[in-house]
Amino acid sequence: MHYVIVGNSIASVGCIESIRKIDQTGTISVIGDEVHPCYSRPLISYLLENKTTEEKMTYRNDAFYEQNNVKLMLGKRVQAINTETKQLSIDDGSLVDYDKLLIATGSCPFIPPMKNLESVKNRFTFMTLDDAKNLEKVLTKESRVLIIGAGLIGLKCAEGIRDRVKTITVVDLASRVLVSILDEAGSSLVEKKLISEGITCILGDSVKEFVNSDALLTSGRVVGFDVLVLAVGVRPNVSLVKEAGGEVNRAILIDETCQTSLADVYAAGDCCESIDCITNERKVLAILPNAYMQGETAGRNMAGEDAFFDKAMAMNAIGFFGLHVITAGIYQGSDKLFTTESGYKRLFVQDGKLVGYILIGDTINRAGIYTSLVRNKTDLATIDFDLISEEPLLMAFAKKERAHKLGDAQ
Amino acid sequence: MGINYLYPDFEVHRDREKCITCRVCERQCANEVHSYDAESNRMVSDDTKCVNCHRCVSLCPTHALKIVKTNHGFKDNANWKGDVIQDIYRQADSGGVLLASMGTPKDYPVYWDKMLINASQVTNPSIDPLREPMETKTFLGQKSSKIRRDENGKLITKTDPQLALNIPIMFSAMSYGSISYNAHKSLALAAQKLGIFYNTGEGGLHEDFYQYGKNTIVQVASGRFGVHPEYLNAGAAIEIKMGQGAKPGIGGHLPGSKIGEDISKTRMIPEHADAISPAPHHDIYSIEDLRQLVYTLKEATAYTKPIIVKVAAVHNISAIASGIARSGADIIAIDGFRGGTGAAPARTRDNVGIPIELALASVDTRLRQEGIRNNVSLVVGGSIRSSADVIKAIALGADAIYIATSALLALGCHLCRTCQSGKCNWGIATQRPELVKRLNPEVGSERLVNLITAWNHEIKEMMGGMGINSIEALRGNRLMLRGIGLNETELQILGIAHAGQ
Amino acid sequence: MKRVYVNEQWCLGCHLCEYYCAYANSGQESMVKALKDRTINPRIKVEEKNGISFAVNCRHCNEPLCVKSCIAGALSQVDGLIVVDASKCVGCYSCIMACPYGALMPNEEGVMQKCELCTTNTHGKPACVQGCPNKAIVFEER
Amino acid sequence: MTTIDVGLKPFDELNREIRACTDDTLVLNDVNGQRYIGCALSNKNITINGTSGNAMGAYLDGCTITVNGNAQDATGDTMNDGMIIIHGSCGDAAGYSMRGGKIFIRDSAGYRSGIHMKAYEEKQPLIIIGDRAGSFLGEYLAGGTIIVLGLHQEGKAPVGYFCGTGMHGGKIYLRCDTLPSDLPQQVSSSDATQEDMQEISAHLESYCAIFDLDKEALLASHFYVLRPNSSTPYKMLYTNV
Repeated sequence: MHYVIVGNSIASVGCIESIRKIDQTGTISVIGDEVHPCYSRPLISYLLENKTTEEKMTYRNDAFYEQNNVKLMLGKRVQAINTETKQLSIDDGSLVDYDKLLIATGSCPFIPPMKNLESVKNRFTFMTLDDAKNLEKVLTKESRVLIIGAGLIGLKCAEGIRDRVKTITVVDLASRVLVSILDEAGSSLVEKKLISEGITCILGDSVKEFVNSDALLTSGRVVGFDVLVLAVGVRPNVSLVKEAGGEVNRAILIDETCQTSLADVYAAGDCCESIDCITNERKVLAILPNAYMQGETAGRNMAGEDAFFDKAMAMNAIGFFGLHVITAGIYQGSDKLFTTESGYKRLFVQDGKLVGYILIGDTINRAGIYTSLVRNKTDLATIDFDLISEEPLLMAFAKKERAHKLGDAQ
Repeated sequence: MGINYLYPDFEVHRDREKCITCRVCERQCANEVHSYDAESNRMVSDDTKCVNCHRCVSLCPTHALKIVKTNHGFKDNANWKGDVIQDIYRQADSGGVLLASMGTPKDYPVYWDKMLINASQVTNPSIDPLREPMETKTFLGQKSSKIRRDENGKLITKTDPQLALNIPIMFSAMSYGSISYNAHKSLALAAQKLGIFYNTGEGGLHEDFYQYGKNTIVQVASGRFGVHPEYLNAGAAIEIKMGQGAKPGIGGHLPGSKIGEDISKTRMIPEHADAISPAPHHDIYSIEDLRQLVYTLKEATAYTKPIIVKVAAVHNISAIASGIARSGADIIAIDGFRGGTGAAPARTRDNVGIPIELALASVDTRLRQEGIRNNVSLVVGGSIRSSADVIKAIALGADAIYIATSALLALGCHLCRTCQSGKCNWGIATQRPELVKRLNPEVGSERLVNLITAWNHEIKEMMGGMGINSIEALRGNRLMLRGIGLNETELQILGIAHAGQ
Repeated sequence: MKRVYVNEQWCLGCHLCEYYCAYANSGQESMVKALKDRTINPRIKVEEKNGISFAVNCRHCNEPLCVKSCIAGALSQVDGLIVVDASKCVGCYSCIMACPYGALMPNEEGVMQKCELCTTNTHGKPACVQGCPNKAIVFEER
Repeated sequence: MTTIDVGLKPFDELNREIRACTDDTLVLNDVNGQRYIGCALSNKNITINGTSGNAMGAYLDGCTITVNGNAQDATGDTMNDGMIIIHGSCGDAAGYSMRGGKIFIRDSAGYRSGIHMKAYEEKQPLIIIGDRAGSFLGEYLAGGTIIVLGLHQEGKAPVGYFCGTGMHGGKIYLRCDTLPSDLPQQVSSSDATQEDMQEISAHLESYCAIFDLDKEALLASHFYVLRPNSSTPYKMLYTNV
């Protein structure tokens, strides 16, 4: 059995680890266009912040590929899938046979058209390790950095380079920061934090044109800058599957076994659309835990088991300058709000179930207990919801359930 | 407030260097001695509330605590001692009968400590219990003194009902009510594991504990709480309680405050009403009446279970025992005056009754003289503290012994003697759920099993030393004992020679 | 694998497990030196309310959501044991978001710490188990 | 139905026969004071012709024993359920510590009847004595009901000395015009209320039917009711060392 994985990130590791739990003899090949061993992309901001090092960024230890008997083909790009012959054409002209194939190609930065963008010399995206390294090379204590995009990537970038540069300005078309994961109050808290750390946020605005070292904004404002970071958004890398005739919407369509519409071709991670377990809608849930678990599920199915991943949901844990944010699920239904000294909590209840939450600051402790309520669709009538709303406690579960959670001690 | 005549007996000494303010002492003290002072970030203590139960000392992870008996006292007076004066103050304050618990703390002679055990030298060699079989199994019940044959001349081997004990030690009566559910469960589990018996006391048998019936002695006392045919048939034997060593001549009284739902159900009385056991059985005014109750119980259980009659050791105990031996009872249990209690009037506990050693010796002697020793087995209790006490009791004539205080100590009791408060920090003499849970029966039963197993090893070792390989051969073997520092009368009552003789 | 199991029936809410845990992971030889005048940050926490109490620490799940959610690869499952490589942790708190038991908590520096069954300190056997006065916490193979 | 001619049969032999009997109805003729009849029985009804011995129906757990004659001491000791009917008088300590069931005595009872009788939930013991009870009636009474009718007492208190000493539950109804002169401090007495009378009436229903008495005539007379002052009478007695 020859397993081939295209892409060498989190989904890929999940896939390798699950295959090897079942099949220790089949060959596994990983083809990736980056030359680095698997590392976690969200860490690049921490690298610039000196919270980690390139060595520590590797997602698994150095011996990982050897221990799992994985053939690594790095720095190579797959150009096409031939589902007839079950072959991949590689950019070096070679062909690679597969029995089971995982597409874990992730996504790439989306760059909207901006006038004179090409004239900007120090222009970067912020997705890959190489992006971060390239950015790092040009940063000086005197740099004025302009970041387009006040989403997760843009703001993490801001945090990562904050101590290396002179000024940072973040511009976003949206009227508030982190619009994809926070409500207004949450955005405002984070924005306040950013401002207090010396970051300028210009919201509800966009770049009309770049002129020399200035960005002219739609509002008429002019922002001078030396370095430009583009963090507007990402696009799933779907072309391989699409060209091979696989079903693709905004991203590759997979079922609960993580299989695409093509036989023996699976997909996992940021390049996929999966079914949100709360709304049952197809969504791109480009977050790391989903990538791992989809890769893992795909691997198990590729190795012959029947595995299902039906727990995909949005969730994010992120922090800026010590202000932590944890969110999950959807923000619908009735909500319960708690504000504390340094943060707040908002719980969303729909049809007697917790469907989402936003936690900021000192409310984040033990957030996973809330996540489990969302993920398991726990009927809130079976627990002490008033208690658990105050604080995530196992105490809120019925005695029997509690005992079960604690390991069924006699 | 008026004048406070009573000063703290104990002082809580906290080593500030060692205290890490973990507050375990505060959480564990039901008497609310310890508290945390946020302002100074220190633990503080209220000595007036301390009963010296050592719960805090035992759980303090840095050994920062000790409880010290105060050296503050009244002016020295050999006659009017401090506790005597304090008792007067208490009664002058309250007008109440002084209530106390556990065995008497007074300094009466302990005859166990004035007897020494023999060992073989040269002749009649000693036996190594590690190499050779050593029998500590014993049977309690009436032993026929005649060989009987049926009409065909065949031996009749059927005996009166017996209790078979793997080790001649049983847990004596403590009611559910006086001790907690978990304490009872610990005793029941341990009795089952050890092949011995525990005793319900006069509190009925909790429905959960019917499963331990084969190792249970059910008690019938003057209040008859929880007594019904199912109960009588649940145990391996039935004990009629006529008296208790700690409080001979008086009844029992579990205050309504301790009668919660579960106890109410087990005793079959309403919640929060006093459970009063009258001093006498109002249907027993004579040995003939006692015989009637013995036979009522035999009839109720179709003669399948031995009947124990338990009495307190009092002045004319040998005559009483002689009567009981003729009443049809199978076993006589005698409880010495140093025996424990969950609550008794202090004056009674400290002044009424006689030591079990003397009572046992005189009863065994009397029954032998009257030729009725085989009518009954003798079980004695009332402060048996070690395997040496067990050996001495058996050599004085006991078939088996009862322990209670020793068992409670194994469960964690620190003999603070405030059972009557219901705030036992060790989860033993309490019904408060948060305190009861402190005694995990798995832990408790294991400690009891350890204790009795250890004693059994020691018993075998001392028996081996005497050249005796069966507990039956030790029973009443007073040649194995010598008195030390005893006068003629004491030696004569004990039926032993003085050391050196 | 031997795991820590908690039985609330016997938990006294004494919190000793927390103190023994903090001590065990302090690297100090004396408990007094380790904990005196400090706010402890143990890897086992007692929940208590209305007379009920129980300790919660890592369950060492067979399918550990924390490991699968860790963005840094700092959490891993080694022979069943879930361990954290503190040097790799960047303090993103994804594991806090993922753990259904609320068993992970950051240390004073914001780096995640968790119960590793005292395999990574000198105590060898879980200190919470050894310190529990009532066998409410046991360390067993099940 | 099984009939046993008892005569001078030893009690243990008789009782073994009763236990072994598979019939649920037994008639014992010519009973001469054999003890422990019906002890702990729950599954058969017994009629005793003659005089039953001590501890008849002790621990009785749910059947009916009828004595056509007198009964001796300790009748219904610690009885749990069932019914004992005595067409005559009974000796001392009837219904001692009784928890459930009924004892109906047509004539008089000796000393110490109903001592420490107690009730628990649906178990509500009842003793009815037709004529007079001896001293110590209902001592330590903890629950249940005792009724003494004083049928031949002409309004005098139909009990001896120390009635209800130590009583801390239950009630005693006395049909009389004058109270006993030595009621102890734990007992409070009052005229039976209408509610009390209804209860008495209910209790007397089967008693009067069995013994062929005119219930209405009895109810027309005066009853006293004795109740305990407290369910925890000794609470204030003690102080801790």
